[in-house]
Amino acid sequence: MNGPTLEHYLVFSALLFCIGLYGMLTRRNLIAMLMSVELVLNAAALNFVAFHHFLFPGDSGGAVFPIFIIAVAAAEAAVALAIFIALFRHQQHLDVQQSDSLKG
Amino acid sequence: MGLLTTIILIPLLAVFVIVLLPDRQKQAIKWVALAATGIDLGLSIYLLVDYLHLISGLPGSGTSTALSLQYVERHVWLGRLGIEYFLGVDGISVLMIFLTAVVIFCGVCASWKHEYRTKEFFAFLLLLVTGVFGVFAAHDLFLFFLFYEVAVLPMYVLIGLWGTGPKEYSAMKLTLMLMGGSALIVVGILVLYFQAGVGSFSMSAIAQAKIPASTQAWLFPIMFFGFGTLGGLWPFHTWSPDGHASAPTAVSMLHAGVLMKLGGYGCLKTIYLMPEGALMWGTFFMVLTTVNIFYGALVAIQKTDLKYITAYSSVSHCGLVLFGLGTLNATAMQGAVVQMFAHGLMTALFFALIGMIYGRTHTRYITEMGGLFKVMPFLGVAYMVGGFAGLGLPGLAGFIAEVQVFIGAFALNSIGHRLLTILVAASVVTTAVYILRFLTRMFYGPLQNPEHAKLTDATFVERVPLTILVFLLAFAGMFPGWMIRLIEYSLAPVMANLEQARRAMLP
Amino acid sequence: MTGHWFIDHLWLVPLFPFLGFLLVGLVIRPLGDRPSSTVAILAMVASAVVGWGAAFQYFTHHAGETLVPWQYEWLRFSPTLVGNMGVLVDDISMLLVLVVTTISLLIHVYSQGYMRGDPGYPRFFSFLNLFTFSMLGLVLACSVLQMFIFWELVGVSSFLLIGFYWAKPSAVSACKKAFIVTRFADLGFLLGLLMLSYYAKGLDFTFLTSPETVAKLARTTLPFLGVSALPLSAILIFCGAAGKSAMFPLHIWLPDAMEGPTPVSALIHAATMVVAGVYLVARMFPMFAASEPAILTVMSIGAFTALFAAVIAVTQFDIKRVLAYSTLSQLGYMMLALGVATLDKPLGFTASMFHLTTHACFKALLFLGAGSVIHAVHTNDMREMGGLRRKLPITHATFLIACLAIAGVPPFSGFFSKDEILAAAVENGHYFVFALALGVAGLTAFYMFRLYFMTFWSEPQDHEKYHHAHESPWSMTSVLIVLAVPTALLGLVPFGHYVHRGELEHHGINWLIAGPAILVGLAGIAVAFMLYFRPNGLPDRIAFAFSGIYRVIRDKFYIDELYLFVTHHVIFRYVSAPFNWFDRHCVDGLMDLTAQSALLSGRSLRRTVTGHLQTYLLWAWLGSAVLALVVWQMQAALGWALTFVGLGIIAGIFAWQWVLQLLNRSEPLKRIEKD
Amino acid sequence: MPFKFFFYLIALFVLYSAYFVVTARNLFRSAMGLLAVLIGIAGMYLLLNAQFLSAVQVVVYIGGIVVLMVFAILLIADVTQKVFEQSPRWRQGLIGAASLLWFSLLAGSMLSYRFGAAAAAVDKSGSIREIGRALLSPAAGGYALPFEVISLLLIAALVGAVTVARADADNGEGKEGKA
Repeated sequence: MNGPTLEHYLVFSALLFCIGLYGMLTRRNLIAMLMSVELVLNAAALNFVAFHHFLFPGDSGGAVFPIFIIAVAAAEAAVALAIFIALFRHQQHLDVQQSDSLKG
Repeated sequence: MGLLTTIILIPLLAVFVIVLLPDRQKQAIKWVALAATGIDLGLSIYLLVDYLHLISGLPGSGTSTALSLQYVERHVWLGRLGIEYFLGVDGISVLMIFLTAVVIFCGVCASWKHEYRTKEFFAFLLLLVTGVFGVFAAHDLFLFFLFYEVAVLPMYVLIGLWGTGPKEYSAMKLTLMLMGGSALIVVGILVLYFQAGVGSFSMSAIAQAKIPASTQAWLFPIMFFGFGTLGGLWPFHTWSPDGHASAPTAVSMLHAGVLMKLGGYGCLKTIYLMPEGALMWGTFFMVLTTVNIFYGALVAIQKTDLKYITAYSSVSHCGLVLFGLGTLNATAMQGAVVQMFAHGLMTALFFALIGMIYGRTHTRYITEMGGLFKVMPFLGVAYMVGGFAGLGLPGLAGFIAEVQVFIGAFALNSIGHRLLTILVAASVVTTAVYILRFLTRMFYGPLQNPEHAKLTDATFVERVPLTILVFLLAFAGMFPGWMIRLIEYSLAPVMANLEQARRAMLP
Repeated sequence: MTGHWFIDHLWLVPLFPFLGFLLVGLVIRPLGDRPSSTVAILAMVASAVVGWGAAFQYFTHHAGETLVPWQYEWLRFSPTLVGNMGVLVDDISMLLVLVVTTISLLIHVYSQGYMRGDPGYPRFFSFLNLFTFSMLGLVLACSVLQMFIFWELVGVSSFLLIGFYWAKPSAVSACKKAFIVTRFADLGFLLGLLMLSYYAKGLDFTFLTSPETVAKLARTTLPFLGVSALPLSAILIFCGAAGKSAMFPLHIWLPDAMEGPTPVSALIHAATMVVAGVYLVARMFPMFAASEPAILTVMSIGAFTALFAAVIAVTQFDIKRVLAYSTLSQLGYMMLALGVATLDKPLGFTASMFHLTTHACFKALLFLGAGSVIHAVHTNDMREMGGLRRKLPITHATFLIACLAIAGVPPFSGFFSKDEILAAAVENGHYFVFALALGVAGLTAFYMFRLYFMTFWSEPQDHEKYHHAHESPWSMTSVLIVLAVPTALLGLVPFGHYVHRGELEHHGINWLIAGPAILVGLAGIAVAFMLYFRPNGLPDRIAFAFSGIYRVIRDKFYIDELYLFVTHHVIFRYVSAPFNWFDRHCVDGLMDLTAQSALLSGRSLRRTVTGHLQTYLLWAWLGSAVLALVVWQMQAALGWALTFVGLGIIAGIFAWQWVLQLLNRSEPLKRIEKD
Repeated sequence: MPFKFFFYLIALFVLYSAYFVVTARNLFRSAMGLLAVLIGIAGMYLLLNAQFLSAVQVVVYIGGIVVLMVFAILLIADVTQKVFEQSPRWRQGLIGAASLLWFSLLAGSMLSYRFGAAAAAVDKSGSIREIGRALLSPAAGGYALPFEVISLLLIAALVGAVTVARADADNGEGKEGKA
């Protein structure tokens, strides 16, 4: 086979994951953070599919799991965005580095 | 559904009913609580009588080391871990279930005037009682611990919400110290489970699996301290004065009357499960509890707040329970169990009375009372009976316990033990001092406060619990045979276990 | 079962008063005064009938035997050690049943008159019944445990009756004192009971006093002190007896106990309860007699108390207190008599029991007479009385008989019993005790007639009181007359014939002993006559001449003050208070410290809770990195090193913040004010 | 060869877009970047022979989530306002370095690990039929229970989202009314 190997996908998803992580830690806007989270989730989902394709094609788990990930991501996005909107109405901004009302 | 499950579930059912009732139906809520506890009282009396009937004619269960349980209900619960819904009672549990039913019934009667957030109060109270019944009925250690927590936790809310004085502090202190104790207990239960290796939490199975002596040597004090904290063991007793002083009447009654007994009961089970450990540590705990007894009485002499006095007398009296258990002598352990029963009735009586008197005089300081006999003779007489029971007057239940503990402890064959016994026996004088001090200060003498001349004596609803408690104190004191029968029968396996251990420890 | 109805049903004797107590106390009390006293008296009549019947049957059919017609297992300590409740019938228990039922019945009748109009009238009768029940249970006790139980019950009924006038502060402190002092003494009894339970392995009197048990106890050497179990347990039990019988130094409660109503003083603190101690020693006589130290303790304490109390009685002016000290002195006499008895020469035993009986009669009579006087003049102080013989003729006559009896003038009862005690002392060679007892007899005659002359002769001191004085109602005087009969005649009963241990050699009166006793008694009376028959300044001059010693005696040798000092200052302030402090500050402080250290660490750890989402994320990332390094173990050493570095950094941050926290503790932790 | 080529093509496209997502100063542009990333990943799924997933990715992610986000952005922020607050430089550098380190760690470990040979079976489980069967099979190895649980979760999320937004909307109205 001269197509991309498993390692290709893994390294790619690792890079995507790290970009997502970087985004999560540097973006100050909550929605932007959420988008970074989506990157991370996609990286993980891709890993599932890749492992499924290359190592365990007989097992349906790898194919089913991304569906769950997408579903969870959808739920998460829905709730998170609802919260963001509520929060925005409340404090007129979405800057995470300014929000510390849960400070101990 | 077995009898025991019924007894446990009725208060729980009442909790649900109460939760569903609207807030404003205070009277209905109280009636539901009273009905539930009344039915439980009836059932527990039936249980007691039936059990006595069951064991009449049977010999003491002899050398068998397995507790001979009755009314067993056994269902697999979490099968893979060997956790079962395993209920079963021996004579001691029957006695304790009876005590619980009596105290909660009286407690509900005593809080008949409760007005603030009545619904939640009775719901929590009954939830707590469910736990207590469960602990006394459970034979599976996991189930036991589960119920134990159910019994201990509502206390925080009950004191924190309906208490008086520094209630948050007291509630927090009480809960934290008791949680500390249960942390030790849960460790102990898990170690027992894994060390026994029989894949079961059943007490008899674990006791028969023989925990290695090296494990018992360190595990026994852990568990004994764990339960002892609830039993008021020195120096982990300090939650008791603050907690009892802040708690509302019914809660104090239940807590001092029944919950502190859970500690003693747990200690007894600890001894049953780890006889070798008990033999190694018995003397150590005797010393600690001697401190308890003597010191509780001495401190009580100094106090002027009725609730503090009663709390310290509880420390002293519960010390006698643990002292009796620590001797590992059959007679003294009998006495310890009788003391659990007697002290339960006695403190319930005390706290009920304190609640009623406080409700009238609005003070708990004996220095601000005096001559109350004139205005509340009924309460005075009930208080006197309670006080006399506390100082071990023959004819009331406390004496039976004391004399058995003393005789049993004196039979230990070493000078140190004898001296401890003498010291403990000497506490009867100190006890007499503080009890007479507050009795005479409150009720005798000229009327201290002219305002008090307008006060009234006990109402009918108040007389009910007082009469029940006084009657039981006197009945148990005059006819102790049935108690002894119950206890003797159920202590035999514990003693057989100890005897085996004693033989195994001989070189 | 003996086949004699009264003996077989002897348990009815205590049962009747108990039922009377419950009935009167719970049911009849609201119905009023008359039904209450009627029921109480009926209960006593029933009890007395059974008691007398049983005593008659015993002395005619079973004299000298020890029977246990009825008993049951009350409390089983262990399969081998059982506490029985039951009825023990022998000469002394029958004797005491006679004394207690009779005197109690008479005093019930007397109280009808004495207590009339008192708001606590029904309560008084229910308490009286309670006391009689307890006392009869004590007397009939078949085991030392039962004895202890009723011993305590007697103590508590005494407490209730002394504190009968509960609104009076002096009564309150008196009842508290009585209870606590006897309780303290009972501790000795309890310890003795524990020793017996362990060393003798039985609690029944028949078992304990059997020669085998006594011998076994004597052979048992204690692991400490090296003495045998017998004397120690006997002395411990004697502690209890000394407390109840108010022997020195536990006597302090008895004079104060006179705060109770006078019938109570007569019944409890003169005739019956205080002799319980004597009875206990008599009951366990074989144990005491077998042990030299024990019996000597009994004798010396008895002798000392007899003298000590007589001396104090001479200086007192409260009529009831004089009688109280006289009671102390006479109780000392009884103890002394028991103390001089031995198994071979047991005359002292009989003498003691004899004196107990006669004393019960004449002392009850004295108290009731005093009650009658107090009823008439409404004061206890003899200095406010005088000349009352014209106002209270019946009281005066009966009182005189009692005084003659206690002074030991023949042929009144006291003479015979006192003579027997003296004879017993001589018989066993205790000449010093004999001399002392003789001296006490003189003192007794003196202070009794001092009381008599000051009250009934002399001149009226307080004329208003004198004029209002009148003879007591019939219910009271009749009792005085009834009691005067045995007081006068009891001495003629051949007592030793009925109550004895072993065989008595001594019969009749030895005039070598009786002669000096009579002389001493008459001398005492004569001195009293000279000083107090007519008012004169002589007593005051004598008191002034010996003012120092007089004051010490009048203030009862300051023993009360000593006790007060020990209890209030030493124990309350220097033992109990530090314990209280220790508990609140050290033990509880330790608990609070634990809690506060948790609070403190929480305070420093809260710095890590910045409230910034991304900080938490960073921590989570770092944590997972550490975990991953450990789990992967890419290069084990590197992994661990990194882990430790990471953990070290975290710990460092915490430590730094802890230090910061300590440096600027801005707000002190709130400690809640406690009791 | 063409597969590899496509892979690299998509990978570069995705990574560039991803970089755009985390750096763009305009939130709306970020969202567009996310859109591109998701499309790229859908392509990757095609390369991996998972057509169904690819379709789901496009429909749910792009059609649902991203659109939702765009709406949120439009609701919240003025899109024309271009500049958003950025983290300080040192923080960006530090985190970027750490991320790179982390990436090297991940990649290193992955490359150093020898994965076993692929099973010889033909990959057909990516087909709709197989997935549907797996999702609804209650037998062991089936995903009926998780499937039902996820449906519950979605409902809960839906209700939760409505509640959160609405409860606050009430307050908001009140506030606006006052204002």
